[in-house]
Amino acid sequence: MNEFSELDEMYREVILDHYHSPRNNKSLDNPTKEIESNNPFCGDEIKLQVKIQDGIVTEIGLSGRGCAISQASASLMGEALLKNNINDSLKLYKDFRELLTGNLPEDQMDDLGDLIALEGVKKFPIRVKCALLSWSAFNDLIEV
Amino acid sequence: MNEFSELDEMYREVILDHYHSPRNNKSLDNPTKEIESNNPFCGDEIKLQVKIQDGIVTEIGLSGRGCAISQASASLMGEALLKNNINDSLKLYKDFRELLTGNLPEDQMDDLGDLIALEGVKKFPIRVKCALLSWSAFNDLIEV
Amino acid sequence: MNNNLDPMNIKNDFPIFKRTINGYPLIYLDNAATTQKPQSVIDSLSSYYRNSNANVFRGVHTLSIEATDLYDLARQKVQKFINAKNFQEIIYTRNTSESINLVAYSWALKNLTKGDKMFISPFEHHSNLVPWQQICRKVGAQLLYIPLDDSGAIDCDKFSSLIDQNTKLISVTHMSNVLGEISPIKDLTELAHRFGALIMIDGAQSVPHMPIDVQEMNCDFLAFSSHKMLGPTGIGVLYAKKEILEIMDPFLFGGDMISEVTYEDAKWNDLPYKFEAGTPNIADAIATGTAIDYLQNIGMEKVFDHEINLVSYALEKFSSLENIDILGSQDPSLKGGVISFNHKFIHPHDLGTALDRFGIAIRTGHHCAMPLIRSFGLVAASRASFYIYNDNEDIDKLIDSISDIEDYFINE
Amino acid sequence: MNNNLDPMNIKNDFPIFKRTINGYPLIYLDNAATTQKPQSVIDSLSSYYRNSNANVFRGVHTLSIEATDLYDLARQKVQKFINAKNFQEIIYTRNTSESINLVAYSWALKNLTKGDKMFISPFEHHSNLVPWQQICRKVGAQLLYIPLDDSGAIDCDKFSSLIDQNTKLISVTHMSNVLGEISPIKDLTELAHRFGALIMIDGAQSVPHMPIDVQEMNCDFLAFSSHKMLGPTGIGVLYAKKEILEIMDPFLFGGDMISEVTYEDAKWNDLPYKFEAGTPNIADAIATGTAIDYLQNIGMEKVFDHEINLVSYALEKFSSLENIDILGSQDPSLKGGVISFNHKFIHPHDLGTALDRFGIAIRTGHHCAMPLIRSFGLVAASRASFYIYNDNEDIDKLIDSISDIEDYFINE
Ligand SMILES: Cc1ncc(COP(=O)(O)O)c(C=O)c1O
Ligand SMILES: Cc1ncc(COP(=O)(O)O)c(C=O)c1O
Repeated sequence: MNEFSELDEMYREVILDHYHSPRNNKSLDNPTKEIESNNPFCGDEIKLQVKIQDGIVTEIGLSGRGCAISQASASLMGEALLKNNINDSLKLYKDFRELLTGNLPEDQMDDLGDLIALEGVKKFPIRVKCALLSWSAFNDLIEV
Repeated sequence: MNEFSELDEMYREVILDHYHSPRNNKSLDNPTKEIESNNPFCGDEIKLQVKIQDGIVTEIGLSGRGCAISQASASLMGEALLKNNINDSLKLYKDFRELLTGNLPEDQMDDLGDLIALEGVKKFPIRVKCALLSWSAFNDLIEV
Repeated sequence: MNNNLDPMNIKNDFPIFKRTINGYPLIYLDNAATTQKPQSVIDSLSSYYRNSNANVFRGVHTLSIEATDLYDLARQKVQKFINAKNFQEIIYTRNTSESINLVAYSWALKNLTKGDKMFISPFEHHSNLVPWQQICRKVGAQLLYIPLDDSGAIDCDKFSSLIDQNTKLISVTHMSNVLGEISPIKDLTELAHRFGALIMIDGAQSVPHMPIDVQEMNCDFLAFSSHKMLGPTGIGVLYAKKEILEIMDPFLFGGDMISEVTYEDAKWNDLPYKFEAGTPNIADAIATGTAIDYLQNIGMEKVFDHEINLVSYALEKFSSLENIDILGSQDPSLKGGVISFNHKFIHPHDLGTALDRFGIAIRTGHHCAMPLIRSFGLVAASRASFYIYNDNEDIDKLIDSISDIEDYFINE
Repeated sequence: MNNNLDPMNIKNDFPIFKRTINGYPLIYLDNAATTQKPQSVIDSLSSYYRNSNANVFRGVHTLSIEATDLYDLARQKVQKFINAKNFQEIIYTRNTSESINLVAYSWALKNLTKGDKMFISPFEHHSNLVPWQQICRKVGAQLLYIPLDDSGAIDCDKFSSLIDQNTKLISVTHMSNVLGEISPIKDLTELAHRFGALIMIDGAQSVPHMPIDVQEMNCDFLAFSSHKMLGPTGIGVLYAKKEILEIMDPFLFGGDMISEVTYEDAKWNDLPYKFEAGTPNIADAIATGTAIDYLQNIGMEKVFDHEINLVSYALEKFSSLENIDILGSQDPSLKGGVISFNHKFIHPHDLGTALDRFGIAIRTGHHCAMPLIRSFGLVAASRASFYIYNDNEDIDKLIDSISDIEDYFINE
């Protein structure tokens, strides 16, 4: 049905896949840092744990509940953070946020990798918060 | 001008006459009862003093300031009260109020005498309060 | 047939149903949040501003007199609609929330003291919960919850053993905006009065949907919002018994609520004006009268019956969807036209977004009743709520669309 | 000519001027009470209810998203109109009166204590007087009046010897709704801040009539009403500096002003929502934005200049009537478009009723400023107040009609 073609822009296959099979869905025993974050208005919840060594995220634990967008975005984020330099990831967050709320130039989109799957959320501004919940939790985790 | 013909229904000659030359416009030295009343919203003020002997109003003192309707109505009331039995006057008040706010039957109108001059106020409901200010002061004076 | 209302005809009176959403005709099932407006209500607003707009009270010019007359007439319509004894018992506010706050500030702050108790139900909208948390904390009173029975309904028996002479106020929703369940107002009112307590009814979800007679109910306060009953946003009502209003202090201070002011002091105006400070929401008050005309023209019994029919039909239809849990009672005789539900696998926001693609508007989230939603182990739920222009076909489309969306989200 | 606004053209935008009053074209000179509405504002209301009506926030369906966007956009327009730094500094209320009460309850009740002082001017509307009488009495603070000079204007010199470190708040009208006189806001603000006091401006009569820049004014609070600036009834604004709003407690409690609620406690929502409980007056907020569009399209400098021209012309014309006393200053450079006057022999109510026969709407009475009217030895006065659709011809007709009425009342 063609209603779904519009929906498809938001709920791409990769998103539904991450929603149904979230990656790094586990709890870490001795995380370097951890944070819980939620959006009380829609009830999305996310728990993020990281092990960090020499500025690199070496292990990640994610759990939560909420809509497909918030949970898939968290799972995609986990993959992007893992084995990466924290500063690079913060830069990635900025670009990702720009993608959804501003106007990220075409040539910077490539760097986003799989995260680009969430681009369709932009068409549903009310859902942008869902996509950013885990990322802003990560940002808080690092900054605080 | 014909605007004034409508106004004439309210401001009849007798009313303007009473407004410009209020009757019983004086202060009594030893009134049996006296009352001051005002309508704070429009600023009409009235002071009513009476001497009463054997249920008859023998002397009356009136003063006040306000619009033509409130002051003329007070003056007309003074004339109606003077030398009259209080109970008859209370009945007159009821009829007069009915004239302005309800539907006084034709055949009872005759009893109102000069007061009928105020009938036109009925067409200006917002001004009915002005015409009744002195009368309800009289009513309070007697009842209390 | 003649005895039922005809939603198709009614829909024609509501211009919004001429628009499409994503190419689909609008199916509006978010009536507990706010209702749509008939053309007559919209016309009432334009007509007021085109013909009679002026500030009310004390004006001697024609427009001001007309505006004042229209404004007073509207209040009489409200009075008759809920069968209040006196014109003076109808206070205009912005909405149900402000009506409740008015009672909290003007009555409760003065009449509740340390050691007193007040009760609310576990079903309350935040508007009938948060003000009481604040007031009780401020005066040192206890805010307690009316107990529920095993089925999750208000348990008057248990409650009668909790209420006592220290109970000063009960404030309870007439109909839950989440579960649709109707509270046993009669029993609660009797209980309250037996112990000398007052009772406030949150009528936000009942006044728009059923016949209301405050004299028969014998409640002390009743709050409701015009926007939930075909009227405009920005205007609500507080009904209260005259003898209570008379001893209450004013809430907001300013123009129109005074009778006399000096540089040092002020005297209050008569009821109902004592509680209405500043230029009132004249146009929306008048349009509320027009909304009431529309509802009374249908008849509130018919409105209520229609919604009961819809909810019965919807409950039956929903039972065909195996992944759906209905929140609260499934007995249509206990409910008004509100159904909240949860899909085992699809988050309410995803469901809401997807239904919107089909032109179907439902509400998703906590419905301003977070603690209640949490008590079901949820953080969000979906809600379909009905009104006079909804029909069985709307429900069919809702159910069919949910099935399609299931296929999309679950099987793909 | 190109630089002036054209009242005849403007009148065409206001449908009410098509009607007649007692057979005469309406001459509306009661703008300080409320203004008329252009077609665009009326259309904005109908269009909202016809096309986008829904409850705002958190809704995922199209209508709710549209309504929320329109509602937010309107707040941005208000923000820009008064040049507030932040979106969060614009709080919607019902009217100026409620805005002032909000500050009284949420700021003053907490920050004024026994022995503190606050000042207002002797020109205040009851709405900027009665709340302070109540609050000061409640907390034991002194309510004092800013002194006047011999000409009857605010005397900042004298005032500077009265204000001291115990002064916590000044609340003063920007423009008197009776005299039209404009207060020396700049000096008062500097004085207030020098002594660590906050200053609230009652902008009910200034925001609709002149360019306003709250950052330049540097006031702490500013209150105004939409209905006095072409907008609908039922909506007003409180501007306040963000850092002050942040430490203020909420005023009304309920839906939308919370971020999280449990059965025991609640957390407040972000600004500006923390101060807006319950379903907001969505339609009227949006229409306020349309009213602002209309005014900005003209330009507020032009609006102000136009009114100064009118008031100069009117003062000159009035001087031909020997039985008329003008209240307050007759210097048009000190005034906005408001003239109150008293006829030596004709009571304001008689004059108002008679002028209405000619289709001329003025206001008569105490103008919600009883103590001020009394300070002139009066209990009532007449007032003509102007706006963008008034022109010199309106004033000519007013003056001519007063002459005719004089003949009627005095010579007959
Ligand atoms: C100076 C002033 N302050 C306050 C108000 C009160 O405004 P509102 O009635 O809209 O609350 C008015 C309006 O009459 C006014 O002129
Ligand atoms: C039961 C109940 N109470 C109170 C309210 C608050 O109404 P309003 O937002 O109009 O103040 C609502 C509306 O959401 C409600 O459903």
